[in-house]
Amino acid sequence: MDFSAMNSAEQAHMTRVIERKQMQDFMRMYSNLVERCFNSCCNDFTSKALSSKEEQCVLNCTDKFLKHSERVGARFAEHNAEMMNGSGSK
Amino acid sequence: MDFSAMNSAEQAHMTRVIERKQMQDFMRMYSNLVERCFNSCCNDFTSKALSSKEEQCVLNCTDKFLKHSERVGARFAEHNAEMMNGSGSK
Amino acid sequence: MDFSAMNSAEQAHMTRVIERKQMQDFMRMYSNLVERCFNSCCNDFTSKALSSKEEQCVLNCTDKFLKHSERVGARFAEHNAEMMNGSGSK
Amino acid sequence: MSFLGRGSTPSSGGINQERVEMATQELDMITDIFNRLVSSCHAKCISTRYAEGELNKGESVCIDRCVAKFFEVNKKVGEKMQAVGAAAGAGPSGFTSL
Amino acid sequence: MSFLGRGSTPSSGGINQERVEMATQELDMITDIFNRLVSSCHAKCISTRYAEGELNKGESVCIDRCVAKFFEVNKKVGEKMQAVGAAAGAGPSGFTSL
Amino acid sequence: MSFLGRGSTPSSGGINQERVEMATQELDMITDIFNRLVSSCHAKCISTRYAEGELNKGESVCIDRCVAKFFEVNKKVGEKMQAVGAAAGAGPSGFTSL
Repeated sequence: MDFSAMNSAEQAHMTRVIERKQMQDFMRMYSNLVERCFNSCCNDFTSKALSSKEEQCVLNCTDKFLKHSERVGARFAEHNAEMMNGSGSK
Repeated sequence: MDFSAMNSAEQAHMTRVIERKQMQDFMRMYSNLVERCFNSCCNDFTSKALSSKEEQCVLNCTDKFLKHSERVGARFAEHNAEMMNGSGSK
Repeated sequence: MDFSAMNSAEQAHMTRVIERKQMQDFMRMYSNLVERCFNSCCNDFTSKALSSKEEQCVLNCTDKFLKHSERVGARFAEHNAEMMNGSGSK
Repeated sequence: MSFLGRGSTPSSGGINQERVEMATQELDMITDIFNRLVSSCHAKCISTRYAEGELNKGESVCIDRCVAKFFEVNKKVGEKMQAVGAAAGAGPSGFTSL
Repeated sequence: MSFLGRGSTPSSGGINQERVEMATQELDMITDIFNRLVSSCHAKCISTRYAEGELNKGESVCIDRCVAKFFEVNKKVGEKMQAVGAAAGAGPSGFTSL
Repeated sequence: MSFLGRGSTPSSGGINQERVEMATQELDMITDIFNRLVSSCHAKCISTRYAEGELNKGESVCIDRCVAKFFEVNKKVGEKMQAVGAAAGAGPSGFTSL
């Protein structure tokens, strides 16, 4: 996004909006991750304790999701940059 | 909805709220549509280019979803009008 | 949550935020419940009227979901209280 | 004292905050229900093969019935919730007290 | 009269409300699309057995292609919506008039 | 200069905007987690045949264990994310700079 058309008061306001949004995004990703890994890894409710197998699954799930997000984010940034440069055509 | 009980300052404010909301609804529908048609139509990731079959599927999916939304919207408006008139009973 | 560090103006503001949020939560739960019970109970669209079997299913679904939510809420509160007391470790 | 526009006293520029807020929440509620309705009836009625872009006859009829049934369910759930007085204690905000 | 900061007159402290709001909405839009992209490509590319925490070669390649295809779909849907002028009448807010 | 209530200077009517905002975000976070917990444990524990409106014994026990396990997962994910310092670069807002 390009905020260069904004005056400094507007840019200061947007900085604040973006900071708040980043916090919200982070929290949303966190709870989404808990839900996602819980749903994928926990299917046995004969006990309330996490088995070591379930725990390993949760750790791998978290790890993999973060790496996935990062990779998607990197590709997303490249595509966005391309589109900004007007070479967005196939 | 009925805003006739409001004074003109309140009505002006609601108009603004509604305009913003329509914009948000539209954007949300747009990204929902991209997600929906992508998920339904794209299952082959041996290539990064959209095949002609996938492209046709996406176009039909978009077309159909918009027609679906419009039809649901029309029925929704009718039911709402009925309920407002107090003839909401079966 | 603990708002004891706040001054009275801040607490008054938070009370208002919480009231609004409770209203939103309630509305969200309501529409979520309609969607959930509709999706689980209604699969026959040869008629537009709710069959008595479907109606019973919707009533049971609503009942059960509310009881489920309450039970989850009770356990959630217990776990939160435990965590606040610092005995959150296994 | 209506510090933050609570109560029914109008505050900034003749706007009754509470009334405006109620209307905004009602609007949010209607939008939410509508979006769920669109999504549910799409799942129930629309084939995802997408061989063509038009709604066929069967899909169109299904949509009309689906919307009608969804409203019936909406009514039943509303009645049931009023009967059990469900507003209280179902969310986590209930745990929060000042 | 620009009572609530409408139009392009700057209001509080030199901030043009409308410009700031547009930028905020654009930001929301990008975030929404990104979250759906992450979720869709996870469903398409990542095995949920979670035997290890690394992305393997196949998953990595799949992600790259998935993102590229998602952008293509994004473009096609955008063109189609412009062609049919889809902004109007698809949401429930359209039923609301003052 | 604390133009928009940033920093820790109290602004309107003795309210510290930042403190109030943090509390509001924490409330949103708890609500979000709770809603996902309700939905996940419903999927894991509740039969969708809906032959009766009561929770049976098996469902009740399952709910209790499900909530406990969900909290355990919450803790593991939190620890893992702290370990990898995951806040940075995972969202699209990170691409936005002024």
